[in-house]
This record gives sequence, structure tokens and C-alpha cells, in this order.
Amino acid sequence: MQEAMISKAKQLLADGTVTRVIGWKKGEFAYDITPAIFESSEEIDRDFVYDDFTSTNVSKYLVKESKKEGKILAFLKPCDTYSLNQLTKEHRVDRDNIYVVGIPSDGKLDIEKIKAKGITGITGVERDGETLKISTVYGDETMSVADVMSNKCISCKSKKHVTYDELIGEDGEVITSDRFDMVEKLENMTSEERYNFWRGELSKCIRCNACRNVCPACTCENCVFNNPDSGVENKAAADSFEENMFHIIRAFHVAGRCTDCGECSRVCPQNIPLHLLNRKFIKDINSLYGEYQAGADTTTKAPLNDYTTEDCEASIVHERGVE
Amino acid sequence: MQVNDNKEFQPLIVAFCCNWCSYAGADLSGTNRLNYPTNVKIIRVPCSCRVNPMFILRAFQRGADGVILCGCHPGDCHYTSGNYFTRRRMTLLFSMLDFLGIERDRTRVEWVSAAEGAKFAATMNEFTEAVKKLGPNRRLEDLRCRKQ
Amino acid sequence: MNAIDTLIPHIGVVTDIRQDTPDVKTFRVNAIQPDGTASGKVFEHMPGQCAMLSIPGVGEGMFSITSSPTNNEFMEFSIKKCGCLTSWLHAMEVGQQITIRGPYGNNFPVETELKGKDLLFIAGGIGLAPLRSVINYVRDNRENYGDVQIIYGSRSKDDLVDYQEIINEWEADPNIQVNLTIDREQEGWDGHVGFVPNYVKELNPSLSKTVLICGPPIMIKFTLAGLKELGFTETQVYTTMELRMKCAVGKCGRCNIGDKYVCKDGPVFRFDQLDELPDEY
Amino acid sequence: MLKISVEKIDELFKAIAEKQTLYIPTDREDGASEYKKYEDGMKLSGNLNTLRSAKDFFFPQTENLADFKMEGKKIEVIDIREEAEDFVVFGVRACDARSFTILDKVFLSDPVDSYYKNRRDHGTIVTMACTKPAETCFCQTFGIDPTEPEGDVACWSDGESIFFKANTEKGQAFVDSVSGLLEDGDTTKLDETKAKTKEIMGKLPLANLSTEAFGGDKLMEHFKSEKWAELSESCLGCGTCTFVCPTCQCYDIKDFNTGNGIKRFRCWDSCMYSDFTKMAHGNIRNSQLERFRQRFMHKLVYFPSNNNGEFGCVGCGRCMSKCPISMNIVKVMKALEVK
Repeated sequence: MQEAMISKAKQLLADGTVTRVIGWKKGEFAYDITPAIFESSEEIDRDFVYDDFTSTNVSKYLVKESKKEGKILAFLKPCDTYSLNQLTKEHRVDRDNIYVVGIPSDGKLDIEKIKAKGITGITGVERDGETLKISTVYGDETMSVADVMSNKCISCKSKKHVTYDELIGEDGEVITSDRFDMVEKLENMTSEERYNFWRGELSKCIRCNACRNVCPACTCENCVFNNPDSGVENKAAADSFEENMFHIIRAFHVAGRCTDCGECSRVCPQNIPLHLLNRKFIKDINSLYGEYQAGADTTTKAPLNDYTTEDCEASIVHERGVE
Repeated sequence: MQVNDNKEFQPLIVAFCCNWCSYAGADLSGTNRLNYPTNVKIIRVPCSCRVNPMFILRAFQRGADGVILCGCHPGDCHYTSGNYFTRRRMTLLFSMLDFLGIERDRTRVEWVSAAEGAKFAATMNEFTEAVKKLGPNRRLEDLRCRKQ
Repeated sequence: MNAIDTLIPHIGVVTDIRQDTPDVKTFRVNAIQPDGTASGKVFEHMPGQCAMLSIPGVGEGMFSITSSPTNNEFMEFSIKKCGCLTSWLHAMEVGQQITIRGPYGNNFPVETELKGKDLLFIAGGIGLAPLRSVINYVRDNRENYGDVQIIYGSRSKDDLVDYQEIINEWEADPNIQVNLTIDREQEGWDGHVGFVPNYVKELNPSLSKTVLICGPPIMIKFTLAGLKELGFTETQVYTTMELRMKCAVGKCGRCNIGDKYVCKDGPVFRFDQLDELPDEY
Repeated sequence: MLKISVEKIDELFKAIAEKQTLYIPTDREDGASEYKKYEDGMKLSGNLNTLRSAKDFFFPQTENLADFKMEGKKIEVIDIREEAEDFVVFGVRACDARSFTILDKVFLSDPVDSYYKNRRDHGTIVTMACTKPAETCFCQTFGIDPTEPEGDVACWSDGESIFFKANTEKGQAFVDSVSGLLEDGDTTKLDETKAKTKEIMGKLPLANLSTEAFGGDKLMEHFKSEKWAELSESCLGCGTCTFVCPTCQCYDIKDFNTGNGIKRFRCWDSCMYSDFTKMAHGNIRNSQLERFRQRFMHKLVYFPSNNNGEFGCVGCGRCMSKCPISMNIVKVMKALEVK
């Protein structure tokens, strides 16, 4: 795949279709991949990489990059295309200035999961079908790929590209996933159990803002939490209330716009399952206002910008589920 | 102002009332000499859809034990459709608060027209009772704001 | 715990407020004595040093102390209204208490390098505030210094800070040459009209002078270029800087220009020192 | 050397916890480890590093500085400082132990930060030598030997026993207080363990990383480097690197109006944030490039310039594993050192 992408990028650069390429760049180790902009085929030959660790969603960079001079080539995985489509819908990117090449993704790996198995001193990772060979300074290890698949890929919602100018390989299908299982499990707990669960998770938050800054739906020029005039500006949660507040409001602000790309949970240094908050909103929207997938198209109205006179009353919250 | 019996817990209720219907409804309940608890603090808003989720959370932070949002009946919004948006927003927000384990009876949306003074008083009495049963808000409070 | 910590402020009380220009007020601050009366200074300082003033709940900010150390009765701060905290300060009434901590930073080297020198002060707008402290210090120790010249410019006559003091005391002082200028023609103004950098060039001050300059960054930039054209060297020119500060003691990590902290190593810099630092201000 | 057998470590923890608060690194469900207050039955983590560094004990993410009561035009300052209780932090790695030397240079230099000093005076740091360094480790670049950690008390494990050596008076007092549980032991196996670790240190991918190209005298050269644009282009501007860093010490001071008084508190701040240097009249570091450059220049150039050549990094590798886009100080150093 990587070779096909490199030759495609070089071809599009050479024939002048694009002036820049956004992709991923090799790091120090086998897994520390950084998103990068390439401007020449030399740079691409030297650093371009597409492998099991290129999980970063590069759509958000296109907000800035698409406004620069010259067309940019973006290699997007199926889930990334949803983000781009949503950004296009919200007029945050200049879609005409982006050349999207859809690339398939058979699931990315999570280095944290590998390390959590006690493996350290990693010098190389090699994938052979469904097994993973890891060489370390302490000797070699093998494990199953499924064991260390990143969470966002385990609950993949679609292998289909919703926007592209060109595809490499075959397009996939929207798939039924079990992504709402955990939300449902929590819904079936008692209110106190839920409270304890979330207190345990959210109290880990260090307010690094990685979830917000990586989120393709969070593209405000100035976030309420950065704006001293908003009255809620804060840099660190000085009280448990502020931990709750930040995550509730953030999830609410992206409700109906979140494509469930899973980046928030991937980047959280404290491994807080933040995607569950977003999924809760998605699940509620689906069940109360009809099935809706943000980013699936660029025309439909977002559920929170819309209403029907027959909508349910807020009291539905009090009537259903577990107290 | 506040008559606080030390033995019995008196919840602090914040009621966001829309200017056109519910606030007038509250007024009417007053002129009709209907009783509702003194611990209900009314905040007048131009339309129920002016209420941002942050308002609700901030009320809890500052010591509210329950927050109720009152607006015109669906279809009667002074601005045609404001309360329809409110309805979706608050449904989702309350559902999220419930998901985080905040007691669901601390929040409510009620439609009160300018003519429904009696409904306003009854709603406030009922809501206050419901919150009183739950006790003080502990799950969504800011410890720094707790009165010493 | 009884260890002194600089982050815990003193209380000062505002005993006089003077409206200098439409957006600048000068506040007189006194210490509170054990018997509750307001008199004297909260602490001693040197010309050019700053203090952190704050209204709890609103914010804290670094302000240069406008009054001269030789004034033993009170401290003064000339503050321009431009943000949240300064708006609050402008809304204060006499008798309001504020928190104050300091003094912070270095000072103009009035007791060392500037001693015996001919001095040229160049200020623009609110930039007079930190220089006023030096000017009055020099006036009170006149025998230690040579010629004193002040070139001060502002947008209009109404925007000249401390105008009354300038006319009544500085201009009346035969040992001081004062040159005022405003940006645009104005009724009732028969003085010079024009920007400060050009006026400096017109006046063509003697190269023997040591220059102290403060004003908007753009004015400093062009004035410095003008001075260089006239033949001044960077080692002759001092300025004072301002960046966002929180701790004022070189620990909170934001007011640095290169490896120098403005709050601790500054705010007074000589231009040859700034030359060795990145252009980040 | 004094030692205790690994099986009896719980007894030791219990004995310490009886006298003062004890914090040990312990594993979480997700595989990461974090410091927790010791309670009976808690197990010492086998991980190399905790997710958050040990600086939290001395410089917490938020702390109250003072309270104010406002009444009419009057302001009352309430000094809320209290003498800290004695506590022990067990199992600090060599890199984190060095971070205190760096933090001390900031907080204990004149004027002394009494909040930090208070905790520093009352905290005993018990370090633990590393035996299984990770690929992200580069403490040796900064002259740290992970087999000879600093700290009030240094500990080593050879798999069977844990050995203790006091480095300071405070450390000696600590060792004396638990000496009943310790016995004299032979260090032959320990010396082998150390040698093995040292051998692995040499094999690590970052073993040859050097600080030669950095230091206070390289200010303008690095500041003006053209590489910053490329290095910073993918930076998200989040604060992950600063908040997991054991040496980052920038803070903000804020006021919170509780409705019945004002609390002035300080909290960690990050030079990566857009409002870090924002003033009423503008911002001196408007682009992410400038903010990104500030962070690395501070660690590699400004800090050594002000502190006799000591770098502001200890090579713990946390930023390397936690950065959402895997941009980190090693990549910056490698890019800048190429002329």
C-alpha cells in the first residue's frame, strides 16, 4: 500500500495536480509516526510512511492547509473521510483545494496496548498476517494482531469512503459494529454506579486539552475554555466539578457533529474513554430523532440545528432506563 | 429573605423562565397569591432557548440543588421555534447528566404559559419536593463554593 | 507558616485618583498603618521598578511605579485603561483597597551608569509613566547629573500624561529642557506637531547624552533607528519592556525574551543587551 | 549493604505508612501506573515509569495560594498556608529524581517559593534503580545513571532483595526508622544486575543522543533555525508534553470567586497554549511555531544558560510516548544538531 501511495503522490506532484501532500512521517522507532506535509518527491522518498501505526486522523490539519496557496493531496482512511465531509459541510475547509485519495485501512495498532503487556525496549514491529513480531532489546515477542488493535478500529463503523477524488484499492461497506455496547452497559447500571464509574475516569483528567485539540469537530477559533470572558475559562480542573464541566460541555458542543472517529480517546494520555460521551449523544440522537451519521453527507441538517413539532419531551429522560 | 430551618433541608432551586410565557406565569401566580417555595430563584431569559448547557451546569456549581427550565408551550414560542430547539438540547443534556450519574430528578423542563399561574406554583412545589427527597446536590457541586 | 512569600500580597489603599487623559488615570497608593490610617509607602523601590497590583477576583497585573523613590509619602501608578483589570481600576473610587506586591525587576542605573551623564528622556503616550519616576529622581538629586532633556509626544494635547506636572514643574525648571509634540494639529496647541521619531531627528540632540526611551513598540523602533542615524550607539540607549507576567519573580515562565526574564532580569534593558536576544517582543 | 527481601516489602510499606503518608507507584487497570497513597494490600508497580511524574507531590497541578475576603472597599488577605505533613515517595526513578534538582533551581532560588519548599522539606524521596529501561529512555544523554539514582534514599533490586543506601540526612533518618526490618546483605548479585542494565543502556536506540549541539551559547543559532517550521507544523498545541513532563514548571495564577470569598490559586500552564503570553495589547508568540520553539529552546538553551549548563530535560521519555502526534524533544534535538 505504501508503495502505491508514494507513487501516486509523486505522480500528482509531478503533473501539478497538487503542490503538497499531507501524510505521515517516520519517527525514531517503529511506531512514533507524525503527520507531516511533503512538498517534494525527495521528501516523500525519504520519510513517507503508511503502516500499522498511522492512525492519526489528518482531516483537521486540512482546515488550515486547504486555505493555503495550492492544492493539497490528502490520503484519507475511511473514518477520516467522514471527518472531512463534516468539515466541508460546516464550511471549515475548502474542499475544492483538497485532492482526496481514499486508502483502505484494515485496522491500526495501539502501541500502548503492546506496552501494557509489559513489552519494552521495542526496536522493531513486523506484521505477518494476523501475528505481530516484536523485536526488543530484551528478545523477541509475538502476539496476535487482534489483541493490540486500537480501540477505535475494533469498533469500526465503516470501511466506506464517503468522499474522495480517487481511490486506491476497493471501497468497503458501512459495517454494523457493536460500538454502542459499552454505552448500553453503562445505561443499565444504577445512577450511583455510573457516577462512580465516571468519577473514576474523569478524575484522571489532567486537562491537557489533547482531546479538544485533536478533535476534527473542535475547530472554533477561540474555545470557551480559553476565553477569559466566558466565565468558565480554566486551565486546570481545580475541582471535580470543573473536570465534569469540561467534558460535558465539550461533548455537547460536538453533539450531532461528532463522526465518532475515536481520536479523543486515542490521544488521551490518561486513557479516559472519552468516546463514550460522544457515543452516548450519538445513540440518543439515533433513538430519539432518527438515525444520523455525522459526516456521511454534506447536505442534511444536523440534529441539533433541526426539530420536529412531534419531538419527545425532555421528561423521557426521567421515564426510561435505570434510575 | 431565605427562611432556613436548620433541621430540614431546603433545596435551592434555580428556575430559568422565558420572558414571554413562564415569567409572566410566575408573575400571575404571585398576583393570585399562590404559594411556592421561597428557595426558588427565578432567572429571566429572553427565550428558553437562550439557556445554554453551561447555564445549567453553572447553577449547580454555584450551589443549586435543582434546575428547572420553563418556556412557552411548544408552538407558542414568541420567536416561533425557540422552544423546539430547547426541547432537543435539554433532552440530550439531561440524558447526558443522567449518563454521568447525576440524579435525573434534579433537572426538569416544563412548559408554562402566561395564563398558567397555578401550574407554575404547582410545578415549583412539586419540583422542590422531588429535589428535597434527593437531598443536597453533591455529585455536581463545586466544593469551593460550598457555604462554610 | 510564617515564611514570607512574595506571592502573598500586601494591602494598599487608593488615596487619590487623578484623571490625566481620557484613558489614563494616576492612582496614589498608601500603606495601611497598624492603627488603620493610610499613610506612607507599602515598600521602597528604585526608578524603573514595577509592582503587581490586583483586585482579587478580577486579576493581577504588573505596573511600573510612576512616583519617584524620593517621594516618601506615597506611591503613584499611571494606568491606561485597556483591559479587564485596568477597566476595573479605572472604575475605583478613593478609599478602595487593592493588593500590591513588589518591588520587582531591575531599575534604571541611576546610581551607577547614569550618574554624571547628560540625560535625554524620550517618551510616547503612556510611556512617560516609568520615565517619570526617573525624571523626578534626577530632579531631586540634580547635582549628580548633567543636562536633562525631555522629548515627549502623544496623540493629542489631551493625551499628554501628567500635563500639569510637565508645565508647572518640569518646564518651569531652568535646568530641564522640555520638548512636547502631538501627532496632529489641534486647536489651542501652539507647540510642535509631528511624530516623536521625526521630532528627535529635528532636535538633533548632542551625542554625549544617554537616552532613556519608553513608548509604544513602533515608536521605539523608529526612534532607535533615528538615533542611530544621528550617531548614537546602542550602548547609550536604555528602554523598559512589558510582557505578560504572572509571578513577577522569574518562575512562571512566560515573560522571557530568549534566556532573560523581563520581570527579573528586566524590565530595563540597554539596547546592546536586547541585540543579543531573539526578536520576540 | 542494608536490604530487605522482596517478599517482605509489604511489611516495610506498612511500617512506613504507620508513621507517615507513603506514596508508591501502583498499576492501574489499563496497564499504566500511577502514584497512590499506600493502603494495605497495594502492590508496587513493576513498570518503569509512572504516567504522571513525581513532581506532582511538590508542585501539584492546582494549589491554593491565598484567600481574600472583600467587603465594601476593604480587602482582607488570608494566609492559608499550613505546615505540610511528612511524607515518603517511594520508587522514584533516576530521571525523576534528577528533575527535583532542576525544579529546586527554579523554586528554591531567590525569592524562595514557600509552597514548594514546604513540601520539599517534608517529603522524603526514595528512589529505585532501573533494571529494564525502555526504548524511549535517554537519561544517559543528560549524564544520569539509572543504576545509581539520586534521592534521599537510593534503592536497588536484584530480583530477590531490595537494597537501601541513604544519601542525605533525611534519608538516613528514614533508613534508621525502618532499620528493624533491614538486614545486612551481599551485593554480588546486585552488581551483576547493575552491569546487565548498563549493557542494555548501551544498546538502546537513543544511547548515542548527545547534548553537544546545545547549551546557553547556542542561543541565536538555534532560535533562527529554519527547522522549527517543519518540526512544529503538526503540533496540535495541546499541553500533554508539558503536563507529563517532570521538569516543566510554568504556572498561571488565577482567582476564583466562590461567592463567599476569592480563592487565588495557581495551576500548571503550558507554553504550548495560545493564551500563554496573551496580553490586553497583543501576543508575542502568536503562532504555534513560536510556542513550540519556546518549549524546546527553554529546555535546551535558556535553562542551561541560566543554570550553569544544566539542561531542563531528564530524558524520562514521557513526552515521547504521550504526544498525540509523536513529536518530541528527541526529534527536535536530532533535527537541530544537523547543520
